[in-house]
Amino acid sequence: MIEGVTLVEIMSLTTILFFIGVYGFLTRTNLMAMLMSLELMINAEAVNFVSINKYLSPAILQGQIFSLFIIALAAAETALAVAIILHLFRLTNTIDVKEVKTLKY
Amino acid sequence: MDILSLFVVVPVLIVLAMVFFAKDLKRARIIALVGMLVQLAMSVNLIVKYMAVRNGGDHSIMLFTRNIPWFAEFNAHYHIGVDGISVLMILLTTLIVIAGIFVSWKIDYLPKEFFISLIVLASGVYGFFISLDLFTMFVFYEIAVIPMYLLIGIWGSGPREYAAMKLTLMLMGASALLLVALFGIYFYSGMNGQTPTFDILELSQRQMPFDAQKIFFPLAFIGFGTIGALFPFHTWSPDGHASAPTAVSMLHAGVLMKLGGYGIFRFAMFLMPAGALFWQDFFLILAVTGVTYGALSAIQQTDLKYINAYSSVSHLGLVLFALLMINKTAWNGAMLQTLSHGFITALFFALIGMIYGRTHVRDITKMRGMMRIVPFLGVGYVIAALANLGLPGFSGFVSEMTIFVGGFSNHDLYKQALTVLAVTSIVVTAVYMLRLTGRMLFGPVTKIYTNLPRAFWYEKTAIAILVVFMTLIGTLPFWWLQFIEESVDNFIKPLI
Amino acid sequence: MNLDTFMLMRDEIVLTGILLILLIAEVLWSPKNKKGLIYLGLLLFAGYTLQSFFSMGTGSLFGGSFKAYPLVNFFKASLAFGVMVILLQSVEWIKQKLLPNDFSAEFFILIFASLLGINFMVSSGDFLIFYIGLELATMPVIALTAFEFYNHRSVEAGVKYIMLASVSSAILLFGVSLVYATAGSIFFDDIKGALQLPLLEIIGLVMIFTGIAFKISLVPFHFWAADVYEGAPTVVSNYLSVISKAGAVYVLMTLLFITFRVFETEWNWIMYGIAILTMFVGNIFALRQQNMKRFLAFSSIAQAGFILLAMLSNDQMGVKAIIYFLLIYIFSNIAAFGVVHIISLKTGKENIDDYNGLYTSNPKLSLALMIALFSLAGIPPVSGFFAKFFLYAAAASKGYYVLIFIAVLNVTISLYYYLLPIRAAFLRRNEHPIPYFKIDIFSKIALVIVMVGLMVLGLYSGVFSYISSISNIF
Amino acid sequence: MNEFNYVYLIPLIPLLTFLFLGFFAKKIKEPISGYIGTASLATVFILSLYTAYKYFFVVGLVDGKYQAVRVMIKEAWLNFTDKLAIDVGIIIDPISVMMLIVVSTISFMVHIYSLGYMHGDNGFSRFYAYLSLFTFSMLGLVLSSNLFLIYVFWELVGVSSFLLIGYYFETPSAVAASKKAFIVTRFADMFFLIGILMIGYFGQSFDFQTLNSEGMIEKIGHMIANNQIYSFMGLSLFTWALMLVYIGGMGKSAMFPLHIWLPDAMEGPTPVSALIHAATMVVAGVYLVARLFPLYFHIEDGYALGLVAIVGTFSALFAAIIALTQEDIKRVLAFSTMSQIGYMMMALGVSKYEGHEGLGYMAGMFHLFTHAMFKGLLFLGAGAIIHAVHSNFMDKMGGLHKYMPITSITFLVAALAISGIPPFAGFFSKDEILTAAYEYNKVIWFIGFLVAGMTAFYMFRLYFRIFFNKKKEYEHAPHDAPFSMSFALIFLAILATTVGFIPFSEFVTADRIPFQSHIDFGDPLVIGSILMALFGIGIAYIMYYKETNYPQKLAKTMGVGYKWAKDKFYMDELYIFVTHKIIFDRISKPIAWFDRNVIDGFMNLIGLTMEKLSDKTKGLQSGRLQDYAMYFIGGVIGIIMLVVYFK
Repeated sequence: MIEGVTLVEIMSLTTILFFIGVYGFLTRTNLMAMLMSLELMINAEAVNFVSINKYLSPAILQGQIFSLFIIALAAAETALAVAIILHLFRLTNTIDVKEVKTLKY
Repeated sequence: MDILSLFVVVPVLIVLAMVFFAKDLKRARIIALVGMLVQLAMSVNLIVKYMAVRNGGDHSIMLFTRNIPWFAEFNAHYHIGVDGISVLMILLTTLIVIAGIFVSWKIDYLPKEFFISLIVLASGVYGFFISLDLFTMFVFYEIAVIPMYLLIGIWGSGPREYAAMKLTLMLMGASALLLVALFGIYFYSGMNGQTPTFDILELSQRQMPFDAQKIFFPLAFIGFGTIGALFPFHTWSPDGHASAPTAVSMLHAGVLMKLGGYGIFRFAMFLMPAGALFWQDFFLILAVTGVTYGALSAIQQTDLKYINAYSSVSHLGLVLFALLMINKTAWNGAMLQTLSHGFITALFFALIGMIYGRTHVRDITKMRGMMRIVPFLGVGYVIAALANLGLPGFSGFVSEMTIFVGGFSNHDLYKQALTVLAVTSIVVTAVYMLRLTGRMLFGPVTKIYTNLPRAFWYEKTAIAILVVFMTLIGTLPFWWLQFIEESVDNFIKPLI
Repeated sequence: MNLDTFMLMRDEIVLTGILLILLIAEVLWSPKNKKGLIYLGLLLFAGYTLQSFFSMGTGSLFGGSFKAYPLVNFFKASLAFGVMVILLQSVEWIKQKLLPNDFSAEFFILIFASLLGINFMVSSGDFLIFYIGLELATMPVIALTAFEFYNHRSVEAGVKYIMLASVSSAILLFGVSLVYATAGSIFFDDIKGALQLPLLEIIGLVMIFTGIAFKISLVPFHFWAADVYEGAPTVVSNYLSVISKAGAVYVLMTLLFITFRVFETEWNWIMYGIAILTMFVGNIFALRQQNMKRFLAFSSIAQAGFILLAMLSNDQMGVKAIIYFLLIYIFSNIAAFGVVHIISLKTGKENIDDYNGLYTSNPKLSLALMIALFSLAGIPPVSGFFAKFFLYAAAASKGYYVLIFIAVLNVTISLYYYLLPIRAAFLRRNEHPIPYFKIDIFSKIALVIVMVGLMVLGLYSGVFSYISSISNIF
Repeated sequence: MNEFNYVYLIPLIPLLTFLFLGFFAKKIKEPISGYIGTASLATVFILSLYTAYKYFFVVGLVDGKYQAVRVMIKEAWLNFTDKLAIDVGIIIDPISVMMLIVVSTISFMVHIYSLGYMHGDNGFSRFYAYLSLFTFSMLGLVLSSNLFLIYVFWELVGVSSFLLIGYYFETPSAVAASKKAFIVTRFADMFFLIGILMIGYFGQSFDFQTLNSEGMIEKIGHMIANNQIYSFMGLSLFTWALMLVYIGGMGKSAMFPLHIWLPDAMEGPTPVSALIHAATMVVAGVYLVARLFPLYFHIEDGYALGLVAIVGTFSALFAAIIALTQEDIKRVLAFSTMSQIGYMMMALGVSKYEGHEGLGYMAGMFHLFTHAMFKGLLFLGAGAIIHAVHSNFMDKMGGLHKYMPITSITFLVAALAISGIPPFAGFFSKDEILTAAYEYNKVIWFIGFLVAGMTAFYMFRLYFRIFFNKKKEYEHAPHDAPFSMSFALIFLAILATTVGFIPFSEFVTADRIPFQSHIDFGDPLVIGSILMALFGIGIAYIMYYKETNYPQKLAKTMGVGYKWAKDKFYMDELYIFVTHKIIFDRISKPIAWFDRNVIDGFMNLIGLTMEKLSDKTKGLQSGRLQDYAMYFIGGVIGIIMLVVYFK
């Protein structure tokens, strides 16, 4: 609960953050950068949960716990993604997403 | 085990026996033949029992019924039973399959698989003819259709893959329409808070709303009509027949295409009488078009099988035509025609197969004087041709005449005029049949074919079976009609 | 809460136990004879599968976060059974490809973990468990997708999968947060009562739906599927197309039918459109595929479209139809993929043309392929027919005749391409077909099991009756 | 009446013979099968005679009227409705008994004759089987008690004719002729069938006795009067039905314009031509009209009967003109047959119903009877000639009288008979026809009169050119036919001379009540027709007895007319044009094309479209991750928009 700041404002912020992530994901050509955009999206949600919890139902900590799990899972996801991207790099010497198109049609 | 289920079970047993014991052609065909002879014995037994029960005064609409819940939650039952028409259809099926086995006596490529597919197909047909439940019916219908793909695709000739694919897709597309109609019937039967049902006897007691019938009848009609070569959904049939191996053409044209008319008779019209009356005039035009159109197309064909395929379009068009005329006489005729065409066309395809097996040509312009070279087959062909063009003494005559009289006894000038149109087909039929015999059987012998082998015993057997029954229908129509009439009486009730 | 109630999640506990045992065994096992580890994994999982069929009762745990009821128990058992068959099929592959790299135990662990995730997902009573389950179900499979890390295609599939899966789960999460904001709870039961359907909530619901739709590969969220199925090892594609999809379908079903039931009217026509789109796109794309795996991927997309038919019914009829269909679908798809897998493993050939004349050299395998494809196409007496029939029935019960009509037309289209491999195997005559090879015993068992299943499940209505009897989840 | 219960044996015996010979055609050697066939026909012949005797002299005449006797064999053989059915039954009345005699006599003679004629042919047994089949069908036809049953045998007769014309099935022209015969008659049969359907619909019966009964005629008349039967072009449909039935008869009886098959049918063995295409089958149309005569006469004042008269008269003239010019002896006979049948039709057409007014009917039947004898004889004679000369053409013949006296004399008898010279049979019947026609319409009479002269002319043209005229060189010296053939010739010659004295009107009349009729030689009509015949013979004698150049001169003078007549007025060409150019090329071919390309093409198009669509859309699955993500996000947003918009 931050004085003077309403939930709407926070959620607007997170929504903007989320869509920045989406935009980044759609436009970056570097896989790592895309991964970072993904982090943005997920973080926006984490913030969402915490703030919604705090503002609307502070008695039950559902949202906050949720965001903890989100952080943990995001980390796992990123780790896995990086691992796979590394393999890709080893095989093709590039992490440009535009080059990832062997499988198509 | 009741005597009807055996008709489905025995083929399955044959298939199993084949899987385990048929190592080569010899054993495969023996197993198939013995199995089908058992079926024949059962068919005859069924007829005898049927007559006994009927003579005993049992006039219920279906006999030997058995009703086992299948998907009980869905109220889908395995409900079987027979009336006169199904009894005859079963006999027809059995005979044609037996003839088919004889015709395929020397099949060389994958014989075991061939007979298995053939018998699976047959079991589907049997199931279709005995089912009294739309669900059961549909299951058997599809079982009957699918082996065609393999049979044509593997053992066919010419563009067999294309033909097989086309046939399967068109028939399956048609069955798709049928399925929609099926659901319509099913769910509308539950309108008044009753449990929805697939059981046709029960369904006939319930009134389906007229608006629903209007929608679902054409679906069912086209669905069944496609397999009955309804114009313009018949194009699978020429290609399919042309490519199919002999026994398959026989079975297909002889039995499988009959599912169409039978289905319309047994299910579509019976359950949706108001829809049938509403659509009658429209579909009549299609049917009559099919009759004349098929016949006229046949004139131009030079491939034996195409001729016969178009002839089937024409003759089965008559079945649909008769069914749409909606009176007892026409329906009697439709059922007779169904039987009659079964034997005639099977005979045709058998002969075509035998001739093709010798000459490797099906083009009638390329062979002449076959009568001199293979007299037995030649005579058979002449008989088939004469029967096909409706010569008295053979089955074609009685059935077609019944249809025409039936069509004409409608008190409606429109239908009478259409009947007259349909009658013209008898001339056109004569034209193409005689053109065929004249070109192929008669005339001076084509040199390269002078040393062809004469008919073998198994070929003669196959032909004899078919000719005998064709003649039996043609000379003793009253015997066959006694089965048909009572059944038609029951099934036409909702319509008139 | 006492210990007994914990037995409601016996499945999960046992599976976790197996996971741990395998982890430990992996460490302790003598490096020379890792083969034993495979059998251990199989054996343990067989035990799990067996126990999963014994009923576990009804109830909920953790204040409603975890729910168990007969249908979900049955569903889990079916999934376990499916995984068991997939494992049997993969033994040979593990031996050939994974054992040399000493990855065999990891394979089991990852698969089990994923299954565990799905189990949690389908049993979840709130969005948290659901989300965790979803991620747990997804991430091990992504790892498996890229398991052949020396293979460019496999890795590419992995990249595509993880990036898109992350996006989808991010969107799902965003949706969950919106629903949380409007309903004030993440528990399904609470949400159900609190739904008011303001705009925000609808947006949230749509986002949640898309997250799940991604897993089911509904159009237009399906694009990953074909690429990933093709790139991933066949066993993994199999798992993806069957188990993970089935799990997601189940969740979607419970969410739509129970939690978001108020939303029904708005939903139905969206589902209507998506169903048509999915069927058409799946079919149209499948038409021209040469690669069997890719082909099956599109086929499974189309199948997902059919499932939506029953989703429209929104009642017990739909539940029965969906569960029954999923069960049959598991069998049919596993069978199809199984055959593809065996051939691909033995000969490295995956294209339809390579199958030309297969029947002459490998009749039994071809037969299995045929039955599997017939089942997928819905041709009696193979059980796929009955499964599809009930799907249509479910839609028809609500009067969606036009939709059924479109669906059956699609079945006809699909029949065309399902017949293509059959055509290759049976109709085409080939001088040099794929030579005869012996199938390993495990794959054989697996194939026999699914074949028997395919033939029996439809003709024998007991299974359907059982499903009906437990299908009242409302 | 049970006296006639045995009559079913009459058609049954030939049927059994056919089946026996048909099945064992291979096994039975040449003379045996002939003997079997002949023996069975002998039985039939005797039975027929017995029946005739019994009917006409013992039981038939009750209260001064010949009663029709019906023997039911199988009721409702093919049941259509409660009222309509094909009952297999035998009707015995004057005309059927008369036909019985005709058919069995000629058939018996042909059987005997063929023993010699077909000697050495390798299809000998097959030939006899076919003959038996034909005899069965023809006997069945004449005995049928049911309109539909007559159609049954009508078709069977047609098919036996088809088989016999195409007996030499390795000769393309024979095959073509058989096909033509069958299809043309089939075409006519179609109208017949439609007519039957209409009669059945309006009359609610197919049974002859019911149809011909007064009650029925009254009922139909009532319906027409009350407009209960639609009318078309001013005529009620029932009249149309009768006309359609008559078209069926026209087909079988080779009336213009459906006659084109008959000349070609001469491709068959000559005994067959004698049996089928001269004496029996071709008069089926006449018989049919006679059978339904009460209906024809009474319904709408006999309008349909007028058509019969006109068609008959025209055909008589038309065929006679063509016959004047033909070179092939069998074709001359064929056209002569057509002409004579036209005569019979004319006779029926001009007839009234009751008593002496029904003279035409009686005369027509009488002519049918006598014609069968002398035309059969002519054909058998022609067969003997062809047998001897190995050619059909007159210019290959000449001076044969010396070589073949028996043939020549019997031929002369027949020619005199057909020309209507007393006391030969043809005179009596022809004369009565002309008398009847005179009473009806002078124009018709005059045409008939003219035709009588033409007939005499072309018959003697034929006779003189074959047996006298210039002697030709023959490879083998022609000689009279063997005994079996000569026997038949002589037997028929005797009949042709004597049957004219039968008091026919005491047996066969329209209302079945006998009356007296006798020829008055003082009547100018009679004298006129005799003179006309003699005139024709005289011209023929002048032109052809010796070789002269009159014929060429005459042909030149006639110019185009001669050529047209010789080319049969191009009827064949017209038919070929209509069938091949119009029906085959303009209707059938486009339909076949339409089927293959449009209808089938449409089905294929669906498939092609799918494949095209599949190919065109493959770009969607571009393989690019970000595209996929884009679609994904787009999908989400799109759905949200839709939901929001529609909510």
